[in-house]
Amino acid sequence: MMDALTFTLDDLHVLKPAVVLCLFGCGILLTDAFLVRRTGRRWLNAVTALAGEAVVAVVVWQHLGDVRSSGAFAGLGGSVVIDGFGVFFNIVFALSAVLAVAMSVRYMEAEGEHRGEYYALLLFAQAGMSLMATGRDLVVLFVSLETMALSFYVLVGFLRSSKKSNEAALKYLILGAFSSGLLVYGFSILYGIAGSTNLEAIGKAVAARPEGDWAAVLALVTTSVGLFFKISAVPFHMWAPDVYEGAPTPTTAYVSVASKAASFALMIRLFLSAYGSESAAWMPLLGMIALVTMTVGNLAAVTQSNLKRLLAYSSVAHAGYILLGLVAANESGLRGIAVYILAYVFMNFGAFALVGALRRDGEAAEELDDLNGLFARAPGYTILMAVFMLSLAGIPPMAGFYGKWYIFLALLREGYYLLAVFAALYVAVAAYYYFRVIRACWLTDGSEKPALLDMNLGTRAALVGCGAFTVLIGLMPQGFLDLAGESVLTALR
Amino acid sequence: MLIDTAFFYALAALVLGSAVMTITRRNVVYSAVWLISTLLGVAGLFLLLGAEFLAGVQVIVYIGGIMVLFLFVIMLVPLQEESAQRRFSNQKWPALVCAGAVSAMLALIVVRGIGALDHPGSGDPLGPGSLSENSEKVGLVLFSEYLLPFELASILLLVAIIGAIVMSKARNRETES
Amino acid sequence: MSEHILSIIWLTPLVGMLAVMCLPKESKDLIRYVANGFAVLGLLVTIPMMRAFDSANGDFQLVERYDWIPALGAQYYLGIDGFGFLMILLTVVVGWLSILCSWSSIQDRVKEYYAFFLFLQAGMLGVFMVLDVFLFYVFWEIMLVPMYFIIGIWGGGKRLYAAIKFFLYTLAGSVLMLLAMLTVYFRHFEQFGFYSFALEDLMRVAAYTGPDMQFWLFWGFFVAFAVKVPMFPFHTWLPDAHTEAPTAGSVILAGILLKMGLYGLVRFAMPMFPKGATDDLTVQLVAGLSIVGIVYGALVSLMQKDWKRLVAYSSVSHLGFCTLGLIALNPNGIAGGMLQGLNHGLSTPLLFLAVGIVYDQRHTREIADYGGLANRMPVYTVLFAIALFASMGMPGLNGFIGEFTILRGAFEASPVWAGFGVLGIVLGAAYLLWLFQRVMLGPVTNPKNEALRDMNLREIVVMAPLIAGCFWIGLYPKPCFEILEAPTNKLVERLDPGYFSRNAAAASPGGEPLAPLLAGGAPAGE
Amino acid sequence: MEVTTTHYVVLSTLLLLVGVTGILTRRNILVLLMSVELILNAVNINLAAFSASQQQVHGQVFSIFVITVAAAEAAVGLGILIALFRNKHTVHADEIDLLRW
Amino acid sequence: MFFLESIWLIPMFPLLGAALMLLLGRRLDAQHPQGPPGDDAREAHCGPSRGRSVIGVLCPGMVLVSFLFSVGAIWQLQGAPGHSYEVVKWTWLAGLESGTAAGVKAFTAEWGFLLDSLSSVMILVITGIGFLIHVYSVGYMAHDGGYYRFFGFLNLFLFFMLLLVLGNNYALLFVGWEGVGFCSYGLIGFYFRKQSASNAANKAFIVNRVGDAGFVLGMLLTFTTLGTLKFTEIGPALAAAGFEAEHAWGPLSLMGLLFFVGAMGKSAQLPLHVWLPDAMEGPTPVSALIHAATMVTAGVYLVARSSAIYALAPKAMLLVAVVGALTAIFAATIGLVQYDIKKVLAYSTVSQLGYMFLACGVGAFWVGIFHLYTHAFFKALLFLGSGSVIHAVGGEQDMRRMGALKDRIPVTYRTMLVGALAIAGIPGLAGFFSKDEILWKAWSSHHTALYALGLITAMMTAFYMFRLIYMTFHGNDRVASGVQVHESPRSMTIPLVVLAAGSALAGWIGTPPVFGPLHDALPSLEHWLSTSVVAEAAHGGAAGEHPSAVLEWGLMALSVGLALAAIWAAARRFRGRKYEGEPMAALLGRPLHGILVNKYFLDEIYGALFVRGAAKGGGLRLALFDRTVIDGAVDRVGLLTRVSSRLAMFFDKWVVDGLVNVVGFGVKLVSYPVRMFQTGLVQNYALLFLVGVGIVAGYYLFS
Repeated sequence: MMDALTFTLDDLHVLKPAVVLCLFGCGILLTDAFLVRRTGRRWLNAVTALAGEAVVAVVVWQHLGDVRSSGAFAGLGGSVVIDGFGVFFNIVFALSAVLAVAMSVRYMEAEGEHRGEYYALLLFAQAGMSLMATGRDLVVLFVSLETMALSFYVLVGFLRSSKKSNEAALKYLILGAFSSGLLVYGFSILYGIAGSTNLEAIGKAVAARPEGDWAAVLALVTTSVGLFFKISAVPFHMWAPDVYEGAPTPTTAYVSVASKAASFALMIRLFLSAYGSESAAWMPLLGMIALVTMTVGNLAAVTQSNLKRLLAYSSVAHAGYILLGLVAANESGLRGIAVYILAYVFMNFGAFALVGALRRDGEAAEELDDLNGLFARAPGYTILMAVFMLSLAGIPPMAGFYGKWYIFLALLREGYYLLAVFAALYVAVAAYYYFRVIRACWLTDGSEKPALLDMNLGTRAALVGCGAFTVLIGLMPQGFLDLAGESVLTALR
Repeated sequence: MLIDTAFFYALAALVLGSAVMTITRRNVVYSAVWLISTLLGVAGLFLLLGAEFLAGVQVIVYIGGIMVLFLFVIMLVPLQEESAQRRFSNQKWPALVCAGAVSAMLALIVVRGIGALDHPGSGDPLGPGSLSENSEKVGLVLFSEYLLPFELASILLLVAIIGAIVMSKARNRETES
Repeated sequence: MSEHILSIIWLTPLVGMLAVMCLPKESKDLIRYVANGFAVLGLLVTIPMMRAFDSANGDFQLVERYDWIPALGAQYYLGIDGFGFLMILLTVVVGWLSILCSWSSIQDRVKEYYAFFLFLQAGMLGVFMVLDVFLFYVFWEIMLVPMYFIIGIWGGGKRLYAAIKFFLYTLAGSVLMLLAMLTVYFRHFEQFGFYSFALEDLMRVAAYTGPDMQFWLFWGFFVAFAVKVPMFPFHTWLPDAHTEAPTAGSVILAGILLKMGLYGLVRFAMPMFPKGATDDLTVQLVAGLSIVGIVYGALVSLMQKDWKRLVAYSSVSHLGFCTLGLIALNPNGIAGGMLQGLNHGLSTPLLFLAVGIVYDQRHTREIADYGGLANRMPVYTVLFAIALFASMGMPGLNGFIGEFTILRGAFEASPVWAGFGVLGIVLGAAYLLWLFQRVMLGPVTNPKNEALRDMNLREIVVMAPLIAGCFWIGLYPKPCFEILEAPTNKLVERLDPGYFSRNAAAASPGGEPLAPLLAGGAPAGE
Repeated sequence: MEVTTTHYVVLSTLLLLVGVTGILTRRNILVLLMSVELILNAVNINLAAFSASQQQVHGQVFSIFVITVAAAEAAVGLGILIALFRNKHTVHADEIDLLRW
Repeated sequence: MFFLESIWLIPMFPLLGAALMLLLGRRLDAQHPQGPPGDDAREAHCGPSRGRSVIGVLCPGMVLVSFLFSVGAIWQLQGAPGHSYEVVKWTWLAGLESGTAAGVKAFTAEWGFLLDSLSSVMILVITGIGFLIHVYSVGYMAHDGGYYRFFGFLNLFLFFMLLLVLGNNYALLFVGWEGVGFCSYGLIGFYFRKQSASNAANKAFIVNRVGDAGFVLGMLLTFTTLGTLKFTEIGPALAAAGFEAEHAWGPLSLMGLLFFVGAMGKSAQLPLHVWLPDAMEGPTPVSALIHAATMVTAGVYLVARSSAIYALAPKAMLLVAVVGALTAIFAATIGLVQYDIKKVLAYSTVSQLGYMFLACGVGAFWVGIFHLYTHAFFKALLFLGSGSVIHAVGGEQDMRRMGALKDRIPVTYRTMLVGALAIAGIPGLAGFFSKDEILWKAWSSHHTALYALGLITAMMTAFYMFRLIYMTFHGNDRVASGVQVHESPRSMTIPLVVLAAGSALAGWIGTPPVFGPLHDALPSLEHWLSTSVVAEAAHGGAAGEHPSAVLEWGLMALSVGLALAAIWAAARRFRGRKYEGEPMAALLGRPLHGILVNKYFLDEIYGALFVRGAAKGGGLRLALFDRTVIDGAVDRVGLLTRVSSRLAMFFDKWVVDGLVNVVGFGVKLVSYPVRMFQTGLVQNYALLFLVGVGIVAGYYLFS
């Protein structure tokens, strides 16, 4: 146990991403309060946030270099460890944050809720997530998780005057609190088992326990339901559609991608390190949950008419696919998770960005029919939409294909043929509702009062960027696969 | 020892009893009051477990902070028609059944796990009168091992503050600009 | 140049697509000219391929091989043998004609139309030349997308339904193929310690895979291809797609897309899992389904009141012949199957083009709305009759060559199959002649038909190459067989090692000694 | 007649369930939030008990953080509640169902 | 050897003619004032235009050229070794190696032309008679639309027919085989605006397809057993494989059977004869050329071609003989009661074809060919004659509306009389020799029953032919008023005369041995054909020993006597006295007559079962058939086909597709309840959450 109040530069180096984010977050609060609010140029906050992300990018780049050169390195007595896994997820978070910020400016303006706190919260949430991915200590994990969660509660409810937004926030908060209560209850049991809050120690302790020890089971049950909630696995998914619909669209995208990614990071970490020895106990369960999740997500999406809800259900289904990677829990499975999440960032943000930009005289237009005849008004973006949908459906050579590809491979490797067949056939089901979107914007003619795309530079950049990456990853996936690969190798330990 | 046992059961009864009262009172104010008593009971348990500092925090933060917050909000909510309203939601019976079932399961797990969590020397808490030590130990651990969470907690609270402000502040023309 | 010829071939239409996309969408004629130009160009760039191709060589030629995704072991790996060669030729020709034939029939969203069409063209060409299974899957899937749009945007009344049905059917089939693919891929990794999708690498896996596993893997692939072919129980997407698609779409569907199923079988499914393909259950099942398809398709077309639907079902019947040939697993069966695929790719597009010509004027596909067209459109009648008899299997036209060779192969495998197969010939005559009678013969009953004009030059130009092809293959198919011979024999040798030497050994003393048949085949006689 | 850690665990589990029941059955969102507090207190009991049985204070520190989180959640929760109340004039959980299906 | 080397040209001339017609025909014919083709009304009474006369010279010219080439080739053939000469152009069907009983053989067929004694006879008949009929048509079709179409098809037909007989392998033979089928389809449906015509055309083609199926299978079996499709290699292959005569059903018998199925279709044998009578919908020259002289005899040619195989397959031969004999008498009986002059001839053709198969069946292949050859003359003559009659009485075909024409169209009368005598088997005329030879062979090969059938048929033939003659040319004038009967133009009568001469003399090349010196003096077709056709089948026929000449003379006398008797009978009933009522019915008795008039209801049965019969002969119909037929007439598909394809469609719509749609529908259906969970009430969510906890906990507890 190290001496009190010693905090070295190494520790700082490890913490850099979180620190930078917090600093910029506070910076935004201050500048917003004292400078920006006077000028009324709220987009400056966005610029500041992006600057913060730039710095983070540099830091993460450093980390990547260090990890590549000299492997993982820990700080703060091993309560935070930077390894390929953490770096990868930091990248994911940074990407999603950038996209979210870029999308937000116009959207929040249009909604009349364009305030500095919004961006600050985005950054704080990211800080929490980055620590979720890198932390190795129950307390760190718990507090960072809550930081993320709380920020999201607020972000979801940020449209204060919108009933839907309030409602979504409240539901999210109540259920979130409920779930994190269970989660932390499990944490407490874990602490009771190990007498330490450090994951590795816990892992050892659990492993030392007899097979299927009930204390461990209790911890496993409570923590896993907590996490299932976060990744919106069935039957803990109920919040997702409502929150996704009610929240401001950029936030929806952010929640659906980043928080899910973070929760998966935590989950993988927990299941592989803490419960690694119990894998026989949880794999079948995860398998069932994944199957049910895919089923419910896909089926519910089929008849959905609200775009955001449709995407919400689809994201539930995607969670199921990603979970399958953890079920297989072999190299290709985890690789699949990483690739899947990376691709998911771009395709999902892209889709949401387009949905978010869709407005009919100022009102957000979020129904499927609002897309009708989009091809006539914005052919370019219609093509992008098609790209995103194809990618979500997992049609090669789009980015989304590779994740599924790895997942299937992982399942077949472990001999889960039935699961694989189901997962594969659900691709066809999913294709059906993704093509409903394509059909709406390509094949059906618009109404006399069509919804228009209301975007600014940021939104456009985000859209084009997402499209470009979705296709690029599809055609030239090598680099991305390597990146994902690195994360896996460390996680597998 | 016997004293402790007696105290434990007494406090346990208090905690559970007032917890039940908390969730059954029609009037929110009563609920709040009962909650306070629950929290006090828990604080007592902390003392019993030799966590004086924690007990202090419990009393100050919770009863001093959170409950006040609650009471503030309760003031905002018109109580008169509130008290006229139904107390429980339509799903109370299925909910109770499920809760019962789940509790049975959890209880089963816990019972099967009896002893699993008992460590040698468990039950004999750090002796009384060691308050200063306790807070010192807590302080040391808090500022060494848990430095990061501690810092992070500040961010957490900052988020909470922002959230509370953003949410509870009425929209005024100023925000539109 | 010459070592990149295959890339050039499939990239040409892609470039064309980009070019079209750059044009302003108002200037329709410009778009049409550009698109047709690239289509013709696509035709021309195959000339070097034809000159470079050596039909005697059974191995893959004009190979291009570069790493694409080392992490997966996926490569940009192109190459053709006889099968691919013929299919590519068919594709460029039919593709060009279908682009040409939509000149006047497509009036709205012209730009998108041609862009999609060229994209589709590129995708199809890719399918026929890739030797990397992963890349194959990519082409296989991506090519569905433009077809979906072509049916969905420019199709007939039930186009939305037809389009999505087409897409989902094929997708559902191909995801199973993906699973099978991955299994082989992984087994290869286990066996040889490195990841690869190259066809020949994966083919080596068969040696280490048990019959049962091969059986399932084969069916994993087979379902995907059977849907595309389409084989009997998987065929119902076809009538809808054919009927609703615009003329050019139907032409492409009938002419090329259906052939992908056959091609996939001979290129991937059968060589990769010989035990699966030769498994008794597989053979019986596939042959049974093919025969059912032949008879069934014919019977159903007998009942159709919709012209295009009738032709669509006739495709089911014809393709049944092809699969029957393939599953006969002997040289004539396989070569005949592929050749018949080619023939069907020449004659059925003719029928669809014919429908299109009158459809553009009358906007109805109901057979009952026509009748006595021979009085008004003699040229049209003659050409239609040629197409009709070609697909009916009239000797001297291409259909007969294919069917006869297939029947030969089938008969060799089991006379009973051939016995059922000839039923198709009889019924084929029945429904086609009846169609001809109802549409062309008799007096002009419907006054609307009085106004019909005979074919104009462009339409004749569109049909001429196909008709020429029909006659050419009908009268002098030798070149085709020469092209098909090497790969076919190679395939047979793989499926049924010692096929040639064994039969030669079984020869009665009367049978004169045979020259060595192919590199793989042992010199026969002893 | 020794009070073991298990006693505390059982107690906390019961408290947890009371909290859960509260969340499930009460209509008033304020009470729901209180129930959340109950759950977190259950956790705290656990942590304190374990830290006692482990002869170390980490558990207590942990529970300090839990309390912090509890405070934060309460604050945000109440804030959101106020915003909602401002728009909908209700604090009843079963009267907010704009988002459904 | 010029002609021999250029035998491949023989078919090409007609092909050239056809091609010219296809390309220029319309333009040439266009000069002829006309509306849409086939519109007779506008055609009437306008002399042939220049364009038409060009066509009228061109097309027969082509045939004439190839006739000359044939003569030349045959002349040179006598010098050729084994009276056989082969010209191979290029490999056509280049199939791959495939395992056969004779080892791995490439499944190939060439564009190769084989002229041997057998095909020589055929091409003479085809080109010779073909030419005459072309000439005849020039006059006959003068007033019809689609002149060029007619001649184009006619030339094309000759091309395919020549290809059929000159092809050096079965596959190429099959090309011609199908080709002639196609042309007959086109020519039967020449008046395509008439429903009945196009129906008949379809019927002809489809019924033939049934036979073709057999043919194809036969070819496949042949290749499998012998490893070749080339005629010249069949014999050696048989020898090499060392086949013995099969007395059970073996591969050879099966081959024979399958080929015969093909022959049944083409040569209208039972039960596939139904299309031929309907085929009379075509213009009369077509009936004469295709449906009497040449195409329909292709079946006989095929059997003769395969004589080597049949010789080793007695079972198959017996079948051929029996079917032949039955067809002969069956058709003859129907012919007894027909009133349509062409129908009578059609049935007589079917019956005569039966004769030919009878001959082949009893092992006398050359006799079959011989009869084919003589029959070509007199049947063509009779058809053309009937055409001339019809032409004369203004398109009337019903003999009940003719009569007493013999003085008004004398040439036609006399020539037709010759033909009738010939077919009736009056000694000295062509028919006599061939028919008697057949009967004799049947007898001498101990098929007494078949002989009896043949004899009766011969008698009936004589009867209905003279019934035709008498009803048409004698008796009272029943021609519809207003029609001025006129003799046909030269272009039509000259061919009649030539053919009459042929029918009178053609027989003398096949005189029976009992004619002694005369036989030796005259050229012998038997001897000529012996190089290409098995002389006598191995099976229990009169191979070696020759029964007594007395017996042969006796049988000859018997058949002649019976023929004369039949003619006398016909004369008694139909000559001179006014024609009224139903003499045949009186003769045969109502029920039998009814059956015959309805052709044993075969058309109706087929119609009911498979395809709605094309032309319905008048007379009584049974209600049952009416229903099925009328019912069938709705979509014109017969019961069996209709039901099965309805079933198929139903299956398609509701089972296959239904399944898919059900899946799709099911997905949607499930989708709603799944969404129903999303009540929007947060506590429901929490409850479900708790249930989830319960499930997870339960999983660990109870597993």
